[in-house]
Amino acid sequence: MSILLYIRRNIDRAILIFITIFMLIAYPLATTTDFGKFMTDWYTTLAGWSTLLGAWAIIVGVFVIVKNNVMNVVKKTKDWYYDIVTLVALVIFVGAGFMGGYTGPSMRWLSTYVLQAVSTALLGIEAFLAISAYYRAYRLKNIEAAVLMISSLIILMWMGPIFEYLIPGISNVAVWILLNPNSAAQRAMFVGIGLGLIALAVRSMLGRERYGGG
Amino acid sequence: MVSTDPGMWVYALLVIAIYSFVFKHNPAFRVAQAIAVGGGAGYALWVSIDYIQRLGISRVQAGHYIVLIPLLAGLLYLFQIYPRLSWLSRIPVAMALGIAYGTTLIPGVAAYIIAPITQTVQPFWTPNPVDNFSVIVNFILMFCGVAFFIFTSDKFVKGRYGFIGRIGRIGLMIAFGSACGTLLGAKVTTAIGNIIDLLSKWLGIPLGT
Amino acid sequence: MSEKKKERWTKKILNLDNPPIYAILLILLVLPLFFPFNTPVPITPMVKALYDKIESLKPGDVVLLDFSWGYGFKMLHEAGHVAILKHLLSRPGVKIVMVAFFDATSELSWRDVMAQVNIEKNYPDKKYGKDWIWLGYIPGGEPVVLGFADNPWKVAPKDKYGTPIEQYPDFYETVKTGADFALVIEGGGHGGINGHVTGGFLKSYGLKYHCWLAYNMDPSVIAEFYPYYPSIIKSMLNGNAGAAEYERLLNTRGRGSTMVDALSMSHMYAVVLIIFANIIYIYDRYLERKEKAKTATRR
Amino acid sequence: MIKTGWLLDTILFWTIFIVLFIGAFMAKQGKTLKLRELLALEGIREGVGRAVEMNKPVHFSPGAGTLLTGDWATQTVAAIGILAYTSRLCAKYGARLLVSYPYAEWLPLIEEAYRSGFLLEGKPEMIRPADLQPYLGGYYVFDTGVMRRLMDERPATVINVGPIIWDSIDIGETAKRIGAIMIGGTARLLQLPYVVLTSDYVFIGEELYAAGAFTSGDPMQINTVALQDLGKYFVLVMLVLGMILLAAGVPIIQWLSI
Repeated sequence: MSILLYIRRNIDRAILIFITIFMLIAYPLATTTDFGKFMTDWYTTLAGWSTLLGAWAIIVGVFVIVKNNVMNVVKKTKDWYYDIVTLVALVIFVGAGFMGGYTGPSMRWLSTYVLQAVSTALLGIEAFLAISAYYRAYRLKNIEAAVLMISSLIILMWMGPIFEYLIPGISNVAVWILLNPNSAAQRAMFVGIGLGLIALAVRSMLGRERYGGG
Repeated sequence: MVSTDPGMWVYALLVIAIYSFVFKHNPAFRVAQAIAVGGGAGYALWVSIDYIQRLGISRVQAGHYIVLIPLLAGLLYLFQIYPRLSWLSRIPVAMALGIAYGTTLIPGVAAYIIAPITQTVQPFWTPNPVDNFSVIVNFILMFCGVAFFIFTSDKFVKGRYGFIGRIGRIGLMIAFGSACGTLLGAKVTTAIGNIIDLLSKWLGIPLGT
Repeated sequence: MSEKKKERWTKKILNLDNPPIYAILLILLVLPLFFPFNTPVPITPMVKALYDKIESLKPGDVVLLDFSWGYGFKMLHEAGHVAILKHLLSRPGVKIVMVAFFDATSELSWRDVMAQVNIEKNYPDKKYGKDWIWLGYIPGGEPVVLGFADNPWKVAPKDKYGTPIEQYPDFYETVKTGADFALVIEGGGHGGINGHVTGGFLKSYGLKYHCWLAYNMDPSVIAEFYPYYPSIIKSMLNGNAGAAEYERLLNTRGRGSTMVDALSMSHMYAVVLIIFANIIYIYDRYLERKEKAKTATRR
Repeated sequence: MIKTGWLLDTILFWTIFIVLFIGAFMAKQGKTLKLRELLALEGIREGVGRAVEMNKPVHFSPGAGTLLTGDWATQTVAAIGILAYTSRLCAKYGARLLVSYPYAEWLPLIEEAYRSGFLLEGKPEMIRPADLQPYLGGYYVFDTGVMRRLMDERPATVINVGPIIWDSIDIGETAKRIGAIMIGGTARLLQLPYVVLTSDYVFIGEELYAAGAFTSGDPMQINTVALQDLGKYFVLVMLVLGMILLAAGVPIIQWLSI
C-alpha cells in the first residue's frame, strides 16, 4: 500500500524530471551526428505536444463553470439571474460550434460581434483606467518618485506625435532613455529572472515545490 | 444612416455596456460579463476540440501513432472530476511542464544572462562622445541593478556601499516610468478604434479624415 | 472642530472622483474625429529602416509575415500590417509567406487585413502559390515557433487550404530553414519578451539565425524590446503612430493617419494632467505646512 | 556536436543547474544560507490579517497569461506557490479565499494548492469549491470576470501574481476603486511597471520565482534561492572583467558568443 502511495505521490515528478532532462540534453545538439539527429527529432516531437496535452482540460473547465452556475441558480444565491445569462450564452456558443467548429459561419458571426466587442472594449477602457492611474500614482514624494514621473512624462511626450513639433528633439531624448537607462535596468532584472527560472526548475525536480502547490 | 445589421447592434450594445463600467459598476456590465463568460467558454471548447482533431486525431490517422501518447495523457485531466483519482490529472500537467522547462531553460540562459552581458560590454572610447556616455551609463545602471537584487546580503542596500543599491533603484524607476509612458498609446488606439466603429458603422455618421 | 472637518480644496482636487477625468478624455477622443487638425507626423529611423529594407528586396526573396494578434488587438496592428503588405505586394517578384501563431482568433485578424488589401482586385498579377501563401494558424505556442524557424515545412507541411507545400516550389525550394527568409516581420507584441510568439521570434530568427527581423509592435510593450534594437531587431513599428509614419512614407492615408490626432490629444491631456496634479500636490504640502505652523503657534 | 552559438550557454546552464542541485543537498548536511526579507510577502500577511478584521474575503488570481508553454508556465508555477501560502494563511486566520483563473490547463494544480492550505491547517470544512471560478476563453473574459467579482464581493485584499497580461491595469484599478490592498507581481517586464503603478506591494521579477522558497522555510529551497547570488556575482565580475579585457583589446564579445 505504501508503495502505491509513493508512486501516486511521485509519478508526476518522475515524468517531469525525465522529460526535462531529456529535452535539456537534446536542445543544444547539432544534427550532424546520428545521435544528435535522433535527439533533435525527439525534441521537436515533444515540443509540439504541449497544446494537445492541455486540450482536454477545457472539458473539465466547462464542467466546473456549468456546475458553479447551476448551483448558484438552484440555491438562488445573490445575483443568480445573471448566471442564467451565462448558461444561455454557453448553450448558444456550444450549439453554434456544431456548424463547422470554431471557424464555421455561425461561430464566426458570434466571435466577430460578441467576443470581439468584449475584447476590444476591455482594452479600450484601459485607456481610461490608465489616465486615472497616472493622475493618482505620480506624486513628487522623493527622488525615486520624481525620476519615475519625469521619465514617464518624456515617454508620453514621445508617444504623442504632436510633441515633436512643440518640443523639437524630444524623440531623441525619449529614444535615448529607452535605449540606455531603461534597457540597462531591464537587463539587470533579466539576470535575476534567468537564474530564478533555473532555480524554480531545480526546486520542481526536487519535489520541494510540488510545482509550487504546497 | 443607422445600421440595420443586427450584428452591429449586438456589437455596439456590448461595447457600450463594457465602457459604462468606467463610470459606474452597473447591471449592463454584469450582463455583458455574463455573456462573455458563457461565450468565451463555449468558444474555447470548440478551439480545443479543433486542437484535438487537428493535432491529435488527424495525425494518428495519418500514421503518426506517437501522437497517441499526449492525446491519451491529456484525457487524464478528466479524472479531476472524480476526487479519489484526481492525482492522475497531475500527469499531463507534469508532462507539459517538463516540456516548458526543457524548451525555455537553455534559451533562457542565452537571452537572460549572456545577452545582457554582451550588450553592456561595449567599447567606450569611440570618437562619438554620446555613445561613450551611453555605454558608461548602461554599465553603471546594469552593475548597480544586479547588485541591488542580491538576496543573501544587504551590503549593497545599506551602509557604506548603499549608494550602489540606490542607483540601481533609480535605474529601475526610470525603466518603470518609461514603460508606463508607453501604456496610454496602445489603449487609446483601441478606444478610438471602438469609437470610430460605433460612430461610423453603427450610427452611420460621416467622419472627417 | 468644524475647522477640521472642512477639507482643504487642494485635497479635494487630489482625491477627485474618476468620472470627470474620464469625461474629458472621452471628449478629447471624439472631437478630432469630426474636426481633424492633421497633426504632422515625423518619420523615425525605426520605421524608415523597414521601408528601405523592403525597397531593397530583390525578386525571388521570401518574406515571412506573421499575423499573431488576437482580435482584441485589431486596432493596434491592422493599419501597420495593411501598409506593410501593400508595400510588399508592390515590389516585383517578392514572395510572401503568411502565418499566424498566436491563437485561433489570429485568422480573423488575417481576414480583416486581407479584406482591406484586396489582392485579387488591387494586385491582379500576384498569384496565390507563386507570390504568396497563407499557412493559417499553427497551434502549439513557443515550441512550434522555434520549430518553424528550424524546419518550416516539417512544422507546416500543408497550407491553410490543405495543399502540400511541395507543390509550391518557389517556397519549398528556396526556404530550408529560418535563415533563408530575407525579411521576417512579426505582428503583435503580446507577452513581450516572454510571449510565446514574440519571444520565440526573437530567440529563433533574431538570436539564432540573425535574420532581418522587424516587429509591428504593440506600443505598450515597445520599451521591453528596446534592449535588442538595433542590433538584433532591426526595425519596430510603434503601433498606430508607426503605421501613420509608414502610410506617410507610402504617400497614402489610412486608418493610422486618422487616429494620430486622437493619439496626440490624449497624450497632451495626460501630460497636462500629471503636471497639474503635481502642482496642486506641492501647493497642498505648502498649505499643510502653513496650517501646522499656525496650530503650533496657537497652542 | 553542439550547435554553433550554443556552447557557452549550454556550459553555463549546466554549471548553474548542478551548483543549485549541490546547494540543495548541502542543506541536508545543515549548511544553510540566510536571505533578506521579502516585502511583498509581508504584504500578503498584512492583507490577510486586514481581511479577517474587516470580515471580508481575499481574492487571488494567477495572471491571465497562463498557457502551458514557455516562460509563462514557469511563472504560473511560482504563482501557484504563492496561492498555496495564501490559502494556508487564510485557513489559519479564518478568511474566505476567492480564486479566479483563466485557463483550465492549470485546474489540477490550482485546486490542489487551494485545498492543501486548508487541509494542512486542519480546517477542511472551510473548503468551498464554488469559490474557485474559472473564466475560460481568454484574457478579456478573465478580466471582465474578475472586475465584476471584485465589485460584487468587495474583498479586502486582492492578490494578482503570475504571468500577467492586461489584468495589471484592470484588476489594479478596480482594486483601488473598492479600497482593497493590492499585491501584484510578475516576471514579465512589460507588465511590471503597470503593476508597480497600481499595487501597494510588488514581487519584482525574480522575487516572484523566489517567493515559494521564501514561504516554505525549508532550507533546501532557501539554498537554491541563495545560490542564485553566485550567478549574480558571476555577472558582476564578467561585467567589470569584460570592460577591462575589451579595453585591453581582447575580442571578449566574440568569445561570449561561441
